[in-house]
Amino acid sequence: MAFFCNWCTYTAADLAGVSRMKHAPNVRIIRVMCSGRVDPQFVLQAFAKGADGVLIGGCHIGDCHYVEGNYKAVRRVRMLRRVLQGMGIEEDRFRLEWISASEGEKVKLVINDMVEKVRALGPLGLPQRFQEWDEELESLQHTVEASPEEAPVHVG
Amino acid sequence: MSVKPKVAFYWCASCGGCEESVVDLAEGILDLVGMVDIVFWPVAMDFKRHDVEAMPDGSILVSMINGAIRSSEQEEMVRLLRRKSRLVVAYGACAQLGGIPGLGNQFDRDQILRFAYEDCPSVQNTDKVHPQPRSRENGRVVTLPNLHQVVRTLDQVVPVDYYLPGCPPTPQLLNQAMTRLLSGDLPSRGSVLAPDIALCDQCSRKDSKPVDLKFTEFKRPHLSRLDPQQCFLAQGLVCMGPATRGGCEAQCVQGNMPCSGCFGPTSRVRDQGAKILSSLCSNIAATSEPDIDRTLATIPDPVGTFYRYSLANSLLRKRVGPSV
Amino acid sequence: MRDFGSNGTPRIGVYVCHCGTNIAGTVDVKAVADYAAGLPGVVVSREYKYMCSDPGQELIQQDIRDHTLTRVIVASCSPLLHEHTFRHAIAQGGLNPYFLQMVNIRENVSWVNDNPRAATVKAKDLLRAAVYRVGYHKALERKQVPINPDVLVVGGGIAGIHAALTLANAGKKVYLVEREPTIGGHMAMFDKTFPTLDCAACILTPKMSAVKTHPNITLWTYSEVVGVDGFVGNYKIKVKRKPRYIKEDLCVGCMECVAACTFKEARFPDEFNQGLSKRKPVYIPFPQATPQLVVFDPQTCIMLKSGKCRQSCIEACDRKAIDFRQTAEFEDITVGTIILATGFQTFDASRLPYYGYGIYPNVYTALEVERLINASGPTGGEVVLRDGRKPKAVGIIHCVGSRDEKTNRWCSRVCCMYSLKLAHLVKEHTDATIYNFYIDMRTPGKGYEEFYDKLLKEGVHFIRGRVAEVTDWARTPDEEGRLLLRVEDTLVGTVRRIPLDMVILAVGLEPRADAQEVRRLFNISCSTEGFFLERHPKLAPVNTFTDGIFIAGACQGPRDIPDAVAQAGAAAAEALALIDIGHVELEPNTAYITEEDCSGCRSCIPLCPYTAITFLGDKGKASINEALCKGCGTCVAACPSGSIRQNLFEDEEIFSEIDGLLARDVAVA
Amino acid sequence: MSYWYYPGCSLKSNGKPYEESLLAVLRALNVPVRELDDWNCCGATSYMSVDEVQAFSLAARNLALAEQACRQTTEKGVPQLIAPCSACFLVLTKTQRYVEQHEHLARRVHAGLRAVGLEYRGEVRVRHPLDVFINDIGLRRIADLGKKRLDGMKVACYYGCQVVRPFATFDSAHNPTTMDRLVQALGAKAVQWPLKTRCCGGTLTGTIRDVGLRLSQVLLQEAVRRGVDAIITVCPLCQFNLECYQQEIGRTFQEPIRVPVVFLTQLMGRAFGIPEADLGMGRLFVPLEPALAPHEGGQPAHA
Repeated sequence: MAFFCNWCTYTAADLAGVSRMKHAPNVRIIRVMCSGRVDPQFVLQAFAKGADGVLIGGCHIGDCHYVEGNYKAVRRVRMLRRVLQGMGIEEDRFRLEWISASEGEKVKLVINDMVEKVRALGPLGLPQRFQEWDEELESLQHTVEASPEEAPVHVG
Repeated sequence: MSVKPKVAFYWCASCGGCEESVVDLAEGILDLVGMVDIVFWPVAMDFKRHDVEAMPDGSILVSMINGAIRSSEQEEMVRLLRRKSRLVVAYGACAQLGGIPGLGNQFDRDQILRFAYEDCPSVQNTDKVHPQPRSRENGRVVTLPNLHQVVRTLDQVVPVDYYLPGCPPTPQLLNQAMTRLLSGDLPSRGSVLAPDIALCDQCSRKDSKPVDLKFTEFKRPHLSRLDPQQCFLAQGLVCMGPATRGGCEAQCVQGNMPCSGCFGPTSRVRDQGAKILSSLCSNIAATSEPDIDRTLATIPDPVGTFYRYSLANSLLRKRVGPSV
Repeated sequence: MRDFGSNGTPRIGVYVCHCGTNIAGTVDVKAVADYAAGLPGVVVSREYKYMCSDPGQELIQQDIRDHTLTRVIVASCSPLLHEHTFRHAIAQGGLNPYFLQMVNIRENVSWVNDNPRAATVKAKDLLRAAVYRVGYHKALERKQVPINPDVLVVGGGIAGIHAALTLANAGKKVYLVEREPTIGGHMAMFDKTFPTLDCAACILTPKMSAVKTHPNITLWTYSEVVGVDGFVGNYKIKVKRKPRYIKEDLCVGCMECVAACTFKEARFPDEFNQGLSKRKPVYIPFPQATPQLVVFDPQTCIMLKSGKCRQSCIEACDRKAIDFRQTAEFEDITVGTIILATGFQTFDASRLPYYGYGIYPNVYTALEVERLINASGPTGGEVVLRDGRKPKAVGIIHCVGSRDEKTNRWCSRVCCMYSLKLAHLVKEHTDATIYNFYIDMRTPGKGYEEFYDKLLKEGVHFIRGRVAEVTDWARTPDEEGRLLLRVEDTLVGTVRRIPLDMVILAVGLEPRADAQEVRRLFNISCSTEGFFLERHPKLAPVNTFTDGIFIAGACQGPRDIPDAVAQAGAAAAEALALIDIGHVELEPNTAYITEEDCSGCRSCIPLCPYTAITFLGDKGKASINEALCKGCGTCVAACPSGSIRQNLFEDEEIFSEIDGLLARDVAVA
Repeated sequence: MSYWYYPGCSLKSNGKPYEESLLAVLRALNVPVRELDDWNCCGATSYMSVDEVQAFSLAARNLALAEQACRQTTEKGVPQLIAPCSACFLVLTKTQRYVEQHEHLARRVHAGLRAVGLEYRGEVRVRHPLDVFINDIGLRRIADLGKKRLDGMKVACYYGCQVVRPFATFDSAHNPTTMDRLVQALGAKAVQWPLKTRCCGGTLTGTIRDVGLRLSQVLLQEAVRRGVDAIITVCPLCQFNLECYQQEIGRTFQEPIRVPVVFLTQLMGRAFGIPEADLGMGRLFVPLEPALAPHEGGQPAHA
């Protein structure tokens, strides 16, 4: 899952396309106007919904179409990395890259590199994990809600 | 038989403060008792589980359940109450968000048990005995509830009609909520029964917050001399107020402590921690990565700070794999 | 988990474009369209050869009527290319244009994937995300901003001159800002222009004086733009006017002061003549310089350097125009649109020591030879070596600093043609034997190939091969004192060693050294090599990614005079189009605050670089001025209580896009 | 800052005057150097063409030794390893580049070093004496010590192929000038000539003799044409080819040629007033002194 800013990285991804630079097919790009629009909630949502890695692409520092949106992005990203680390999500799964409109080649390199690193880590698969975690609820759901009389009696 | 509406109170993984808060109604509790029949309240009254089981399904008007769900027993009881009640209210931060018990989701169950029964400095357990869900004692089988792998909010286990936020909810909110529920003037299902606006709106220090805040470091309350008038963020402390629903009458702030977020996010936010992170970090003064990291290092425990109450309810819910 | 719900039940039409074989060659478009038909809310799903064609657009409009569609998804190329087209199309069909969502299955899918299966899966994922998203789209209106009719043109070379005159002739007020003391740029240095060999000065100077006298043009030479603020329609510009140390309104360019200067002899390298002649500290760059005003060079004028000079110039000036106390002045202007025509610089040939520039005096750059040939140049039009001899054999090395991994990779486009021109002119002036050493001859232009042909017939030698070195390594007595050029003649298949008297380096064109600073100043982009980046290489060649700022001439890439002029005309027309409509429609992607939600925490206020967010003290709430908001969404992401929202990029829209992209359903098989 | 010195085989054999003069010059400039303990052959170009991995490992051993030696001292900073021979300099520099850029190679080299209890971390900087003279010591100190003693002398600075190519780390690959600037600082005139980096014949002199001799002759002839008193070089093989074969070149091309070919450090030592014997001058086939004498106005050689 990638969030690319409209002016630099999304344009660079278009350029990569126009230049027919093949890259790994695993990336799904969402366009936002600026890397500053990327709410940390989006990154978490992406992981929670099954993304194995999240990439944010913005203009180089000093080149932001909106003057300094990318500064805000990098500040959030630095902290979000620590939160993700605290939640057991490996560093290579989350990345911020500055890619200017002319760097189609870099889009390809970054995507391929990241896909390779994430592949080495294996799938994160949070939705499946949520499902596994919640399996512990299923037996009781059955017993309590269907037939209360037969429910096991606990001591203590 | 009374024709007064029936009400139940129950506690799960919580500290008991929510129960206290009912008593905090003071004389008001008499009015409450006058209006309703409390049919189940283990902490205060002698009802047994089989009394509840004996009630017809849906016969309780409202069950006020506090605490997070961490064990099979809690799960079983809330499922039972759900079946017997027309309305279920998640009472307090733990039931709504997971609360402080929810921080247990930073660890695996086995890690927690090992710490609690072996590694904790105040524990003496040379045989490393752990409680077992099933054991034999004097020829009889003794069972204990299962501790779940994951700490859950109430609504991750059973459908919840309303949420009464807070650690604990204020008497005022409880009063208002009871009045509304009893009057039949029901808000839309799933509502949080508190104002849908962040705490700053009602904070007494609101006017002292500047419009050009830039953080160069974050101070910690126990290491700082706190100005009793000025906005905590302006003093460089992490205050969760901007990302936390109001309705608590800013009691912590009045006690000269910054908000730690117990009322949870507004309805427009899915992940309270991510949002306060985004807001605070955006306003850091530093521009280079090393400088940014230096500023951020002054928050030593970001998960515990930003998700003090809402980790179980966060988008990621629980740490993946054991912590190191 | 709270349920964020869906926005009613939309009736969605999905259109998957083949784009000929561009998409359909890799993506199984039928499978994608069939898949979409099964997604919730989709009532019609089609694939079509070219969605952007008229029939394609009519197809959508027909379906809007027949199926009462409320949302439209077009899966085709990048939204940067055709979002406008399809918004317009559905608006024609009676829907609000913002009920459209585009899915980029060309640049993001078919063009970057070889594997049809993976590409088809990816296309389905992207499409599903759009289906999830589009239900949340709201009806929006475009906002109009008035356009200030005045235009700023930066750079007074042929491109800037032409753009300025075009606009001024259309009745618009133009500010032309030029860094050098005169306009004219590189073209003013040339003697003749290819392929017609008409005299550069003869065609340029009338335009230069027209600029000077045009009532609609304010010409500021020796000036630089130092501040740019605002946005399309309303740019606030600060121009620094460097001190010339003369009062411009009094000086008539009589040059009495030059004659009277303490320095009796000219002794400083003359920039205009590429250092081949000398000038005094006070000078006019060349006879046709516009404006005809002297300028004092603070680096060499004794008075300006030390304050100790007898100041004979002041006595000589009967108009009392000289003022040594002059300091830089600043002009503040407001314009609606900007044309950048800041030009190029030539490659520094001393970076390639094996060609001997700067080591052997008889190795010249092409620009130096232009001046040698020019009748008003340092030698009065005589092509002679530095020691006064007429060269008998001259070699022109092509692609110096072009088409070379070690220097610049691009072809500079003009060198082949100017080398032919110089070959012709040098031959005409000296009757020398002329060699051209080329990699490939590139003469694609009207009359260009014919000119090449003419040169072949004139007996100029063409040797195909990259020159290895130019030395003074004489091996025989008759080689003594000459330049020895070694080259592999790839057509003959042998290494040749050719003695020459003069070597001309056909230096390539580069971005100006300060292009990056200029780009930042105007908030536009540069391509990898450093030229200003156009919005689209084919369809928006003079637009930039910043609305209201256009580029013309060689600042965008190497080009010759006809192309620079054509581009300048195009840039002027683009500016005129905005001016004549009188307003610009802005993308309605602004952020807004719902007042009842805002707690007044003020976290957002310092985040806005455009000061669009203010704190309303009486209400205790923040408020966004939509006219100032540019729609970056930074405040939206940062609002801790989710009370700031952004049109076109609402939280729900992005969340649903994420959910849609990652949803794994049975249909993806 | 102190330096580790990696002599390589040449400086201990036919390049001996280079070693003698280099060490003498550094002593005169108060620059401490220590010879690397237990160094081994760099492998030169020949081993590279036999087995690359082994050749790189062999070279990397010297780099690892330098890093280890530096760690064993109390000095802080990056280890500096002076490699005066062109082949050594190139091989060591190339090894660093390749190990840095090619992971599979790095793995094998590191494994090899580990087997003998060594570790190469990529910290050491390989330095050429020209680089050290210009960038660390500085022209001013050299000029001060030299006192323009070479005034009037005209030399051709000959760099050879390996010092600046393919890795132009401290000088231009096409028109190097460090040696020119050094001799000029000492008062000599360095002629501008285009053959500074042209091939001297290298090992061809021993294999395809005609070609090798021809390449050397071209260089000697052009230097002489430009009226130089001496050719100055920093490469043991270049010096050997250009000096030792002069008689044979004269015979082969029927054009006698005789011009001193000396190491830069010999000339520097001469300018610093270091006794001839300490500079290995006696080992030259074509002595430098006659070329110098006319410019020194009868000054005694050992001032």
